[in-house]
Amino acid sequence: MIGFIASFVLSFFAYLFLTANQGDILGLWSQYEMIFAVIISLIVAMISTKVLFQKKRYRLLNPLRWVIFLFYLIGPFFIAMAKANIDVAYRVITGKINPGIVKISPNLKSDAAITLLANSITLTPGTLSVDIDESNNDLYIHWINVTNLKPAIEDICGSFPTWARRIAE
Amino acid sequence: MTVLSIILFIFLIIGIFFNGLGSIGLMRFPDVYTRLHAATKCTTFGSIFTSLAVIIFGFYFWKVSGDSKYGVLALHTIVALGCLIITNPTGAHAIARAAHRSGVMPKQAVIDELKEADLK
Amino acid sequence: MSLLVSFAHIAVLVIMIIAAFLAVMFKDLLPAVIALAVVSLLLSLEFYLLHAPDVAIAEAGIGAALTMAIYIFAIRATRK
Amino acid sequence: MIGLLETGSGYWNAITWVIMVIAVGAAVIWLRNHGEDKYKKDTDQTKPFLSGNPEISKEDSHVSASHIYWGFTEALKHYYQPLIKLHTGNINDYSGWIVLVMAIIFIVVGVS
Amino acid sequence: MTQLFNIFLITSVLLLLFMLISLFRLVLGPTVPDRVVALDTINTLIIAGMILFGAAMEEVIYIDVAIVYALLSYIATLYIAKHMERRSKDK
Amino acid sequence: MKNEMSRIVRTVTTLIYGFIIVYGFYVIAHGHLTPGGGFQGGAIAASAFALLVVTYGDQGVKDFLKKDILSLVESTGLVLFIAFAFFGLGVTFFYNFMANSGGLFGNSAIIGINPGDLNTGGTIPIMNIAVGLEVLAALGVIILTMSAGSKNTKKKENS
Amino acid sequence: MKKSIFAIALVFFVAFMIVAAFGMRLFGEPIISEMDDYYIQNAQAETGANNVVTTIVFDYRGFDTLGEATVLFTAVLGITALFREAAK
Amino acid sequence: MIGNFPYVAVAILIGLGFYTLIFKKNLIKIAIGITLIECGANLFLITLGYRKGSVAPIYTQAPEGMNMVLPTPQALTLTSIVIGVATTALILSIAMIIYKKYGTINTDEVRRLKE
Amino acid sequence: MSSILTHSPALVMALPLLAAFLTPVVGRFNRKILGWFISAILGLTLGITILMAIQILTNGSMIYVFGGGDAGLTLPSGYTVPIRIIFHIDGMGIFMGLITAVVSFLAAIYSLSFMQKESGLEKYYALLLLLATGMFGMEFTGDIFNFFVFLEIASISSVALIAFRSNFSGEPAEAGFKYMVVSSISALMVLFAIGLFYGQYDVLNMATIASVMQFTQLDKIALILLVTVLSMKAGSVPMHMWTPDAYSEAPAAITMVLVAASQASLYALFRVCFSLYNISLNTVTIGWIIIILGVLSMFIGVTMAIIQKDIKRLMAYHAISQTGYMLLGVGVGLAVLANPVALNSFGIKAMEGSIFHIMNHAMYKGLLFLTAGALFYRTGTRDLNKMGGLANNMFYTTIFFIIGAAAIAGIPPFNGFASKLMIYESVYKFNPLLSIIAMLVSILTLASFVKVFHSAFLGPKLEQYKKVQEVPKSMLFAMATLACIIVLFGLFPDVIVKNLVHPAVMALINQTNYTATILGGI
Repeated sequence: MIGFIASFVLSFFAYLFLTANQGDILGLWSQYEMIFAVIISLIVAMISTKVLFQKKRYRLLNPLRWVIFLFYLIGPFFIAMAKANIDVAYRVITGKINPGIVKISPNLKSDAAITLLANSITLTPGTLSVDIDESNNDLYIHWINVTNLKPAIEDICGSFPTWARRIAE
Repeated sequence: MTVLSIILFIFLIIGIFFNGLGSIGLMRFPDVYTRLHAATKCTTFGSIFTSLAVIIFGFYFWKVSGDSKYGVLALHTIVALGCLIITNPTGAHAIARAAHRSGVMPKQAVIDELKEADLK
Repeated sequence: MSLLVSFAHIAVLVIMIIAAFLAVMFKDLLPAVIALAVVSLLLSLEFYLLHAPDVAIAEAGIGAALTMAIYIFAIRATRK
Repeated sequence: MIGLLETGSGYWNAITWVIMVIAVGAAVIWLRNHGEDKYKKDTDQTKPFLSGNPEISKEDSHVSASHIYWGFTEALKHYYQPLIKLHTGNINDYSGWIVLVMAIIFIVVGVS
Repeated sequence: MTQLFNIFLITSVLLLLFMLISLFRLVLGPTVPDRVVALDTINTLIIAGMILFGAAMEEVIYIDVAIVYALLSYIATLYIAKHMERRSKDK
Repeated sequence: MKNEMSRIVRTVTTLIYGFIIVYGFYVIAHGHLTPGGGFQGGAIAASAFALLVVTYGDQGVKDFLKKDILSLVESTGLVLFIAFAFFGLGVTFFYNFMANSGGLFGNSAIIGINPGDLNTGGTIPIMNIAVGLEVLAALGVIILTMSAGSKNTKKKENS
Repeated sequence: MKKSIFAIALVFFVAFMIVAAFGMRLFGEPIISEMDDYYIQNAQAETGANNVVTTIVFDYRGFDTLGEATVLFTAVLGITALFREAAK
Repeated sequence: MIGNFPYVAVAILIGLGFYTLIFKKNLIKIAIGITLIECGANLFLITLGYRKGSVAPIYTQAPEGMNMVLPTPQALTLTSIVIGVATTALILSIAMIIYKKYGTINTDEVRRLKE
Repeated sequence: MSSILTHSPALVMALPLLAAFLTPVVGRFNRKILGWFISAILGLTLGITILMAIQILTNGSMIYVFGGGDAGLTLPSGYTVPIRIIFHIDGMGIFMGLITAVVSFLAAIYSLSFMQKESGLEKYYALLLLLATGMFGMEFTGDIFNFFVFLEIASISSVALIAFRSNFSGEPAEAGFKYMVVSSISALMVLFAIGLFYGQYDVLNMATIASVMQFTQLDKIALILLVTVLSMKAGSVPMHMWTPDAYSEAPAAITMVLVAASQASLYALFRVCFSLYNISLNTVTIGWIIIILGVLSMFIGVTMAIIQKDIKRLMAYHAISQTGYMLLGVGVGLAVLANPVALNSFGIKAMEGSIFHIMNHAMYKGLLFLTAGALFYRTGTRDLNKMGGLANNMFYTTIFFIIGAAAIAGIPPFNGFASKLMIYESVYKFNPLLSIIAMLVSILTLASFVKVFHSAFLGPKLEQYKKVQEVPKSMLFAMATLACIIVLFGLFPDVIVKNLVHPAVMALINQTNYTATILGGI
């Protein structure tokens, strides 16, 4: 039931975000838009609750986590990404690479956290998550410039695991 | 040249630069994984900047002219950008994993721990 | 402005023809289907440039995911 | 008159034809009944005479379908062989023929 | 005003050129994953290009097409990736 | 062997699945205002089903999608579509009897360029929804059937 | 032999197509547009929808759309019939 | 500058499609050929509707004071695209069934029906 | 009543469609009444079609504007082109519509017993309804894009029906694939031709295109594309190879409908040549092209038929050969279209003959395929070599086969003779050689049916067919209806020719009438 309401609210806001335009309500939506939003959100909630909350974990519904996520996205993540791109630019131009696939154990439990970490890794300096060990969430990472054959987590992803833990666990 | 156009200009230049770098990296690098580095990171980053230019443009004109269509432009661009940021690295991960499992090994690799790992 | 648009048309069409040529010429089926996806992608972009967003969405929705999916199903079912 | 069909240069009436057929048939039957019936059943008269050979059984004497026009197809061998060769059953050829006919008609119409 | 639109247009035409460069990877790519990477790159470039074209033509409703691509191109990639995994497993 | 993709892909799928369907319904509902309509929205929503099929495999997807329900939805959409065509039979087949009538979807559009109002278009939005349901369900059935069929193939080879 | 004939025919066919392409009116300059002008001018007033394409698809040429939905339905029927289980 | 190049592109696409149909010996390749011809036909229709310096035929938040492109071909193409996907799905399903029964998808061997 | 009559063109399309959409639902609840439900719907459709036929033959063409403010109002005020889809049913259209209605109704009746053992029946019946709808649409529509849509519906549903039996063996799937490829090509070329028309004149209504046509180079190309692909769909040599495959692998009832479907394509070909282009564009050349296609079809079809061993394949080749007759007659009519003297002296007669032949062919070829299906139903094989002696057990089937064979071979007094005689005599005036070839083909037809009759029905009782019985009643009913129609048409051909065929021919020839119905004036 929590899942149904949560997916209803989520799809309701997603729909409203898409349809923001002129209208009476807050100057952005008209009343028909609202009615439609409710109907469509009900349908979508019926379809997608099972998928969205298949493990019945509702920890991510806390809005505080979202605020932290936004902050993370704009702050550390964006800076790391900019660095990554300058790094790749350097490598594209010079062609100096020293690649390899290494393994790290971030010790994250939840799916969302590991996904966030993996995607962050993919978008940041010289690293690309290739595979994941489903049993203990170890990540196998393609590192474009291997400096250390048994790297520590900080070498590769900096402070990301802490952020991921804070946001999604 | 207003401030706005200068900002847009800078953003677009950055976007173009990184997008171009992505394509060139796609050509220059030796194997799939390194190419994925170039393609995913650079094109995503470049697209973020070009889209940011459009978003800033949209918000600015929304505020100036009050015409809701510029607001819609900005909001929808945000949606597109969000989808891009979520899906692109995941797609790259899927390709890398599939490539490794289908037997495409990284060239010039100093270490390959995945090869020994033997995941199911 | 119109010169640039014409240039965009030509570029898109040329890329599309090259991709179609590849789709025909690749021996393996999977690369051929990938090239077909590129053709569909560029066709959608061309529709977009020709001011037909309705059709572009249809081509995007069908060409990006569904056509790909059914081709992959067929290839998987008919592999040696 | 009902049943009278104009066929370009003449006329055709099925009902008259049926009446004619019935009349002629009646006449034939009438003539046949007036003939002399010398045949007697279950004697040698009704048995076929195959140059003295024994009569083969009915099952064996039934000519199967692929042998019926053997002589005809044999005589027209030079016509049939290329014709059968054209019917390859290959889907590429099907589309090829379409394009070929299209091209020929293009040329014919273009010339004329 | 029109100057701004022209900037967007020039940028998007440049993106088309990069697309042409990426296409060479599709032609050359020795393995299937290389080609998929090319497809992915072209996808991203097209999404960026569509957004820019939409802004350049001052037509806000055109952005919807870009959203569709951003959402759906991922599915095609997944299908190919899964097929490649499967194929290797069967051998 | 589990027939599903890696954990990262699965998580992203759960996130994006709902949004694709919301977007599909947005395209359907705003078909008479923005680019899109029944086919496009239906195709987008059906792509979401394709996404589920690819991530969870055709066994895992059985928990979320039922082919029977989909084919029922398909028939419903088509019957709804042809029914609204029939309702116009007082004048002609396919007559748009709801346009400009003031009722449901009956507001008149402002002539010229405007941001648009959802409550216009007469039977058009309803037909959009009907076609959207039909296309969504039809493409979903196609995906599910072909996915199941592609798996069976190998067993009976060379029969 | 047969293949070369088909190849020549294909070349002729494409050549005619290209001739036709050059015989078309110029790209982007329709000469007559009476029907489409009707749609553009009257669609909003007659049906109350803003999107002219949707207006054509669902109102002016709604019957085509019915046929086209039917095609999809037919294809679904055909595919499910093809993959059905054999009779007991 | 552009001339009638889009129409030429259409002709080339259709020619490539027919080439695939005639010379490629794989049933799935044949399906690809049909898809290519269909792309050509769709592109042709949309190209016919283009009017230089116009915008899409949608009144919602369009730029002011511009012509609109012809809407009819877009409606037609929508129809033809959905028909195309139905055709492709059916043709590929039949190819799958053929492989199931015959064990091959080479056109030289898929010809039990001949003469 | 009058409102039903006004809306009958819409009803005739919408009823089978609605039933088809409901069929999966109905089939889930009750599988037994399914067949009767479909038969009732198709019977109703037949009734409406007959009503329409009476209306059209007494009052002239019928117009239905979909979605317009008035069903008869074609043009919006102040504009010279129609903007909505228009159904435009004239004598020729309703002629074909009657054939379609009769054939699909009988196919449904026949399937009641014939398909009993199959699974997936609700899909079968829904597809049958959709095929009928597609054919109706092709015949009634006055809008060229609408024609394309219905062509696709007819093709896709026929493909699905041809491949319906593929759960037993691979051959039906192969035939379906071949048919699908060629029909996709034809549909796409039709679409391309539509694009050519649209690009020049910006209209989609056929009558309007005909009235504004300027016969440019592009119109020629469109004509060529249309003529080629439509004659291919009708099954003319050398593009006929799909025909035997498709006809022989489909279930028998469907084969009968497929014959009618390919004749709908033939109808479209005539419509394009006569109504769309008429006299102005190279009628002699196009006429001769059609004649040559026809003669080739006649001759190669029949000679290939003689050597076949599969009974349905043999009949399929005969279908090709009979299509040749129709092409020949109409080709002669087209070749002399610009010459009023010749047209009046023999052109109209030739066309009447060949259009009468369309109906006759649908009837007797339907009957023959149904008898072949009856044989297959009881013996389980289509191979003539394995049959024999069936006349002992299947009396009625034998009678019906004799009637059908006599009709196709042109033996008086059956209907095939009447139409063939008309073709011979009028074509003889045009070119004696063609007429002689036609007669020769007729003789060869008779010869090959003697072969079928001999090997399937005559001969001693075979061991494996000792227990064979007569087929069930619904199958007999369908065959008996067709046989009655054949005999009646054979006995009173003049009634049909005068009341049905002549208006159809006149509707084809008279282009000004066709355009004036839509555009008004004149």
